[in-house]
Amino acid sequence: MTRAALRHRLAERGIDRQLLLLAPALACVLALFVYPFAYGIGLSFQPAEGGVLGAYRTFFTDAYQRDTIATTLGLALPAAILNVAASVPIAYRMRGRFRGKRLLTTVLVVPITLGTVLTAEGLLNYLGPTGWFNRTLISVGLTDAPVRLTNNYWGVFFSLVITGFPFAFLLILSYLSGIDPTLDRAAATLGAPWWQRFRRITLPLLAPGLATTFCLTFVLAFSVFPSAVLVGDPAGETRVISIAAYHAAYEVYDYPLGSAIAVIMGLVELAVVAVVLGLRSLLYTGSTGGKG
Amino acid sequence: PESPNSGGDATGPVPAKPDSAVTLNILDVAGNLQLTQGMIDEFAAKNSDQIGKVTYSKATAPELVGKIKAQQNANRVDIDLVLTGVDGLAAGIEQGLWTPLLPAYKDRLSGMNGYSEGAAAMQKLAGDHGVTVTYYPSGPLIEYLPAKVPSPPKTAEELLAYAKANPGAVQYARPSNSGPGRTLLMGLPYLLGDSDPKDPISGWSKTWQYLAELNKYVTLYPSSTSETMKNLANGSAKIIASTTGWDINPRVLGTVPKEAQVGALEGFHWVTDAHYAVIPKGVPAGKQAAILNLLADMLTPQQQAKAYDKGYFYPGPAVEGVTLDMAPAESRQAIQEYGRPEYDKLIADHPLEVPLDAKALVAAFDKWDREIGGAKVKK
Amino acid sequence: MTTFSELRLDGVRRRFGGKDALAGLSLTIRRGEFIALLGPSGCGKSTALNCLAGLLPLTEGSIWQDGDRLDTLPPERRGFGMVFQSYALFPHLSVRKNISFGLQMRRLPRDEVRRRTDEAIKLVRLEEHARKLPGQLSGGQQQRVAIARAVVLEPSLVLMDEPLSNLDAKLRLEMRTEIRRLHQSLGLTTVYVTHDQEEALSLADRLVVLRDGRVEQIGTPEELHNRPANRHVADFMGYRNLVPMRVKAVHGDTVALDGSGLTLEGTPVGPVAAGDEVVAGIRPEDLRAGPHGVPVTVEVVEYQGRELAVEARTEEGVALFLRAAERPAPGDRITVTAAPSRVLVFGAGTR
Amino acid sequence: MTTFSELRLDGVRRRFGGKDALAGLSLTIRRGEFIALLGPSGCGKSTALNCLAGLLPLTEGSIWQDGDRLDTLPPERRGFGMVFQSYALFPHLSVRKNISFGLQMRRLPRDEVRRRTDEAIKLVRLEEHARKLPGQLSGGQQQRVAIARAVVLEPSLVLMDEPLSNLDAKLRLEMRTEIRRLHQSLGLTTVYVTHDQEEALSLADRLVVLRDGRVEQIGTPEELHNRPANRHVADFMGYRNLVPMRVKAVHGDTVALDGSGLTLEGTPVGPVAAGDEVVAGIRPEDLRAGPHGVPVTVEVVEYQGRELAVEARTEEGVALFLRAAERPAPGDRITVTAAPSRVLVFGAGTR
Amino acid sequence: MTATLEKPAAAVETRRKRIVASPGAWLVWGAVAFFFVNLAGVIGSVVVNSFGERWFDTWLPSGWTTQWYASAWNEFGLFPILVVTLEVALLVVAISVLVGVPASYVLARRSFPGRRLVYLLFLLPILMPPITYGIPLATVLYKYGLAGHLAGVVLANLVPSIPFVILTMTPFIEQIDPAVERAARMCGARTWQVFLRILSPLLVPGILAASILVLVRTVGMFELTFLTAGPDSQTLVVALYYSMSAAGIRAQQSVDAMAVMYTASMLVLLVVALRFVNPTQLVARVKEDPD
Ligand SMILES: Nc1ncnc2c1ncn2[C@@H]1O[C@H](COP(=O)(O)OP(=O)(O)OP(=O)(O)O)[C@@H](O)[C@H]1O
Ligand SMILES: Nc1ncnc2c1ncn2[C@@H]1O[C@H](COP(=O)(O)OP(=O)(O)OP(=O)(O)O)[C@@H](O)[C@H]1O
Ligand SMILES: [Mg+2]
Ligand SMILES: [Mg+2]
Repeated sequence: MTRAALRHRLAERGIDRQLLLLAPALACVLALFVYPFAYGIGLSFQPAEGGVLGAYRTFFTDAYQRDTIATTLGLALPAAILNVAASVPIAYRMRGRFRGKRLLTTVLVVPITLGTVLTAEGLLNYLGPTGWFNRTLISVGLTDAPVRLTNNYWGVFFSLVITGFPFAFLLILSYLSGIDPTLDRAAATLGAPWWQRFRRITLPLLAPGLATTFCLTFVLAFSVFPSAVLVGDPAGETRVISIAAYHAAYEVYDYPLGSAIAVIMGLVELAVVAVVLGLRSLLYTGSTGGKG
Repeated sequence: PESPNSGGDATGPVPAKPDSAVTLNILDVAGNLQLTQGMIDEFAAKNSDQIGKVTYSKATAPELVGKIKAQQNANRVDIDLVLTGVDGLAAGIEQGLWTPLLPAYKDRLSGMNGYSEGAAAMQKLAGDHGVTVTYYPSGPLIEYLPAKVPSPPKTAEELLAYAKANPGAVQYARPSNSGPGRTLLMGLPYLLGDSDPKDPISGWSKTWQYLAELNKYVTLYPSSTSETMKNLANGSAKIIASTTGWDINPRVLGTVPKEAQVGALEGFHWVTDAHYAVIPKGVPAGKQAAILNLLADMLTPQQQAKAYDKGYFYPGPAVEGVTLDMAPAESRQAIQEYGRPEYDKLIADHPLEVPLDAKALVAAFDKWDREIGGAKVKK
Repeated sequence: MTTFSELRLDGVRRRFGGKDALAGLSLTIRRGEFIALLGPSGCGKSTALNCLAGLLPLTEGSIWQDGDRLDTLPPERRGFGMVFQSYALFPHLSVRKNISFGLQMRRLPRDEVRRRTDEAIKLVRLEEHARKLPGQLSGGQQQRVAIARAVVLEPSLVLMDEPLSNLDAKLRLEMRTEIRRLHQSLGLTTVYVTHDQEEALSLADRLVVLRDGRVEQIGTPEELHNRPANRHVADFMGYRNLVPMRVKAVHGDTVALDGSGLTLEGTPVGPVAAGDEVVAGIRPEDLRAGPHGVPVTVEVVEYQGRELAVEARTEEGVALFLRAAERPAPGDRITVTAAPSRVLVFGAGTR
Repeated sequence: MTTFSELRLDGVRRRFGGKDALAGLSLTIRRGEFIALLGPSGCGKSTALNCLAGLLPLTEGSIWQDGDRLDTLPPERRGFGMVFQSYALFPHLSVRKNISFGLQMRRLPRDEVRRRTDEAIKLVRLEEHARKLPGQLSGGQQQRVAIARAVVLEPSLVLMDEPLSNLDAKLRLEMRTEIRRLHQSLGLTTVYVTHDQEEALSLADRLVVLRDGRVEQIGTPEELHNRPANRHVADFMGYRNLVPMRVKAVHGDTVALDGSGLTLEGTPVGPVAAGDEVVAGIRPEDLRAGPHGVPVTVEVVEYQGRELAVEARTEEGVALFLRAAERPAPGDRITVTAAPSRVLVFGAGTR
Repeated sequence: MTATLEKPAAAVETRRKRIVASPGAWLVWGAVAFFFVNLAGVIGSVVVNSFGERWFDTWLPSGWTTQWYASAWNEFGLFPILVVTLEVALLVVAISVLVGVPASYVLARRSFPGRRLVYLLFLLPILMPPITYGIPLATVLYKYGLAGHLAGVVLANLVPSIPFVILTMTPFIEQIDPAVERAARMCGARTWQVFLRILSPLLVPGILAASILVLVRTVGMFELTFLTAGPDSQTLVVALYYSMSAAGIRAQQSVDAMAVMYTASMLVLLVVALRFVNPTQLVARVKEDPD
């Protein structure tokens, strides 16, 4: 009787044996992520010199290091914003059903498979001074000298767009398809022209999805590393924070500093994500009327 | 299959031969296998009683230390032999990763006595920890297409003047990502007559000033040497930094037109380069025995001749008296077609200098990154 | 807003992938009328409504408002109000903002928006809930918001697509009265889609019965209730007993029938002749247990408050649905009968 | 499967986050009975059903099957069948596999599975559709699959949670008869949840009316229809007119009332005394237009086939719902009256 | 929006009107076309280069050859690498689905104290760049003798994969009517039977979608794989990255050939997968609007 009662009481709170299904995943994350990560944080507090916060002090007192945060944000934020912003109108156009939609979506997804190296090689070939792009521009007469689009900010930016856009697009298309299309029609019958419908109905309902998508693409862009080296200007314009972390850990072998930079990287990223999710929680977050 | 630790204990004396055939896991972080894989394969084939199987893997030098360290921390070293350049070698020495081979096994490596002058100097850098396996004098050289640069600069000043007259035409890759880039960096103090060519921070004032001046006319620093080669080939760069190997091999591969020319700046010193073999601490004695026998074999002139390759590390051999006609036919043919007879004279006429040690080099890179490569954004 | 004296649909046709969802609907709607579109699922009711609203382009035909052609205008310029089956309330806007949305789109002055919104909220008695989000309301309340949102614009025409089908029985009854009240008191013109014949009968001035995209009958509730034009309409209007029979003889206005184990007299709809194979349509409430009738066996008995609903089977095994005042037991044999005026006979021409 | 002679719910309580969704339900279900749980949305009907099924653990109380305690068993070991509101068919399995799923779970021999599945398919007349997936079936057909899936196990108890609420009016009527037929012919014991009083009345042997998790009344359809225990039950049983009035005098079995602009005689439910504030409950069909009655003003008129439904207002502005045979116009003044036996008077004790 | 819903049968008149009425549509499609043209240029230039003999300052290479593929294949011993890549990817997908799906089931269906915390915990590995935890993770894995083998690579790749499966599957499971599970229980099915016979088939599209994404991510995951890979457990992306950045002189074309092979294999995986999964159903199982 009492055991049954206890079981009932726990069950009422939502605790029963089914929760054990969570155990393997939780164990994996704890052992393979939380433990090493905590280890890394611990390491960052044990620099060779400068006391507990020495590694952090080293990072923040050196403008060359500190500026990598701004450099990275300067790349990741615009890239994430562009990826999300460009996905919205395209997904908006594509949410209905039409012939060739599946093909078009598939093609839009292709860049996911490219991988950093091909993207980097391709950008260097294509956008390089004698690549097809500049050749076209010159032969059309738009410019006399080749436009420099690689080994600088733009090269990295384009590679972030190529790898990030399809991802953002897929997510947004998926979120957008979850919004009940009759809402749009209802607004139409109430006299709202298309841009009012978009601005006042679709966009607010899409906002939570936009926030999530933004966070995910931002995270992808923020940890950019290979392409910052390959198509960027890793000493200057595109010296992103992961290059600093890499430099500290693998070139100077200052593991505490490397860990500290990694931790800072994580914190900056979480801060941006928190701001975005915080803004999101101010908005409507309930059902979007999608039909199951 | 064999367990990675077969071949006995990590401690204890190293026998003359392993008790049974071992598996060797070789990690190459310097691109050295291109030169030596043939030697290793041949030795393994001939000595199947010592070496059962060889696995090769490749990595970049910076990652090497982290990986070995992680393995040593865990007491599970599964890399038996590392082929590395100066950078990886030095980093490992500083972190205490390598097994000291000298002077304990000097007698087993008799080939070391035959090192050429430059190679012997490079061997000093390795201290007791590594064995030089290949060597070349490297650079700095400049490379250009004669059609586009009819009268190439002859001195450092002329190079600067040329750059000034043709903004964007002179190019070298970011030194920390590029052999020719770093060779140029290390060669400049000799060219310009700096006070201490071995101290990039306080002894290179002329060099830094020169680089800063040059920087005004350099539009970009690619992240890899191949990028500068490509730019040379397609005409968007007119003069790039190069080395003997980077001159010959890309022309063999077709990345750069055959007709490209190299030039040397007046009064330059060769900044030499070499590849080393090192054994991480924690490798069992049996394996060490096999490796020592392998290294001894690799240092024989017959094997060293393979290092001519297709000019990748021209000339390549680290020991004296290895001539081109000892090399495999393929090598001979490539070098006869794409090599340059004038190299012999250049090597003979110009002094050889060992490169910076790892610490100084990292400092030089850092300074270059901050003050030259990063200067464009600072403004 | 603009009003009109009549709205004319002229051969409106809409095809989906080669199949007609709506095949030539012609209908004239007079101002102030309450029209119900009635028919089984998939018959094209929503298609007709969406064509009218401008949400679906026509394949053929035209729509005229008095003298003006309407079908080329986008929905937002037709000035109609629409109540959707699932309400389609904007989930991120409060009740008040949902209702005022249309007014704001018209760029009316602030004061007027406020005044008219308040009025509409009062009209549907949601004063206490004005600040809530739709997700916090019950079905009936959401329903009222949807109606208020449509009527606050004082549209020349209100379109409703099965607005009651998501509600429970009691609420459905209440909302039905509410809709009728709003229609009367605001003097609206309404087109109402439903598949519930009782709802259509109780609300509409005229009914349009559709089947497979075609109009089967247009008429007043009385006309449809008492004289369905064919057996399909009859089926839909509650003639649950549709029994295949044969005409024995024709006597003036009535005919004598037999077949399926029954013998009956009925009133023909359309011409029939002796010997024709016909279908007799009888409502359960017109088929009563009583003496001097046809013998049937009771199978299922259901209590329905005042009356009992009985399912019985004739000797030939045909199921009949009827009403009884006293409770028979399953298995009882009783006799049933129907007044000839209540038995409709559909000949071949009215199948 | 196991059968039982009775199933006893003993003070079954279920709390959600501190609020009682079901507060002490005690009920004895006899074998072969058809019990309907009736009540407005949110009253705890589904909670009760889920507790019985074992899908929700109880907070308090117990469930006994003859002498065995049942509430500690998981649902799969109670051997009950259940029909869900949205059918909950397995969308990836064919009709046949849906139906045979339970038999396979019991690890019955192949032959028997096949035989019993075939029987069940035949029972619900889906022979032609056995290979289709649920998504290819109409609502009524899905409904029948759901029923077949539940009854093929010959469960000792069948639970149904608003199984008809997703169907359209005509189909609902047909399926209702179907369910009753199955119950009778298979000799099942059934607990049926609905919010439609007509459905409950027509199907059940006994009704349990719930409100806010509490039992308001248990009784036969006739008892509930004619003698609802209080005004809430009355409201639910179709007493749409619930008018606050005052008792003028008590004469034996009937009382004289006035108030809200009406003067009436009625039958008290529970003790009342002169001067009491009471509520008079009258069904629309018992309040008839006729001479010698109370004058009211017609507001809305709805056609309902045979009759007209009228909403009128008394002089004091109280809304009344009644039936009329002839069509009055909105604004007409008519007089209404009701038989005293049809006017139920609920005193303070039966609120 | 209606422009895209247009059916061919629609009257010519309305159709013309709509096309004229939406310059926005032209702009959007124009932008998409521009993106594709440039994307094609990017991919095309790599493919062309990988087949080119030498390609200097011209529109196209001066000759064609497949030798770069042969040399890349041989130099890197691609066959065993491809096998390892496939093994790693499939193992990671299988394990993360096996571990992740039950967890997402609990997260989707149940509310229990600490649910949000658990959810956050699963979110973190995705939000953190692999570099931040890769090094300590490798150290830990080496410590327990797991790194340097397939096992270590698989374990390291599980870190972002399991959370990824959980995050994509949770909304998916939420959209399956819980009544279906209850119905199965009422039919006498045990928990595992419910999972095996009812839930798994219903979740197939979601599992496939998640698997593909995990597969693509795993095949493309450089940092974690590199840090934990041993000599016999390198994957394609690690080899590719070496070919690009390791010391030594390599023909650009040969690197391009590697990249093309890498992309081609990913593309095959993706195209095969997209046959089973609708890409718009990543976060929500939506029915497309019928009109
Ligand atoms: N899982 C739950 N968590 C919290 N509250 C719940 C839960 N399930 C039901 N309730 C609450 O319990 C009460 C009874 O719910 P129940 O579903 O039994 O009502 P119902 O009579 O079946 O209503 P309906 O006719 O709408 O289905 C409601 O107030 C409901 O909000
Ligand atoms: N976008 C579409 N594409 C193809 N066929 C469609 C489309 N919309 C509707 N149809 C078809 O047109 C016919 C009429 O559909 P409609 O929605 O008008 O029916 P309805 O009478 O409203 O039915 P319900 O009562 O089920 O809502 C149906 O056969 C339907 O399948
Ligand atoms: Mg419809
Ligand atoms: Mg319920």
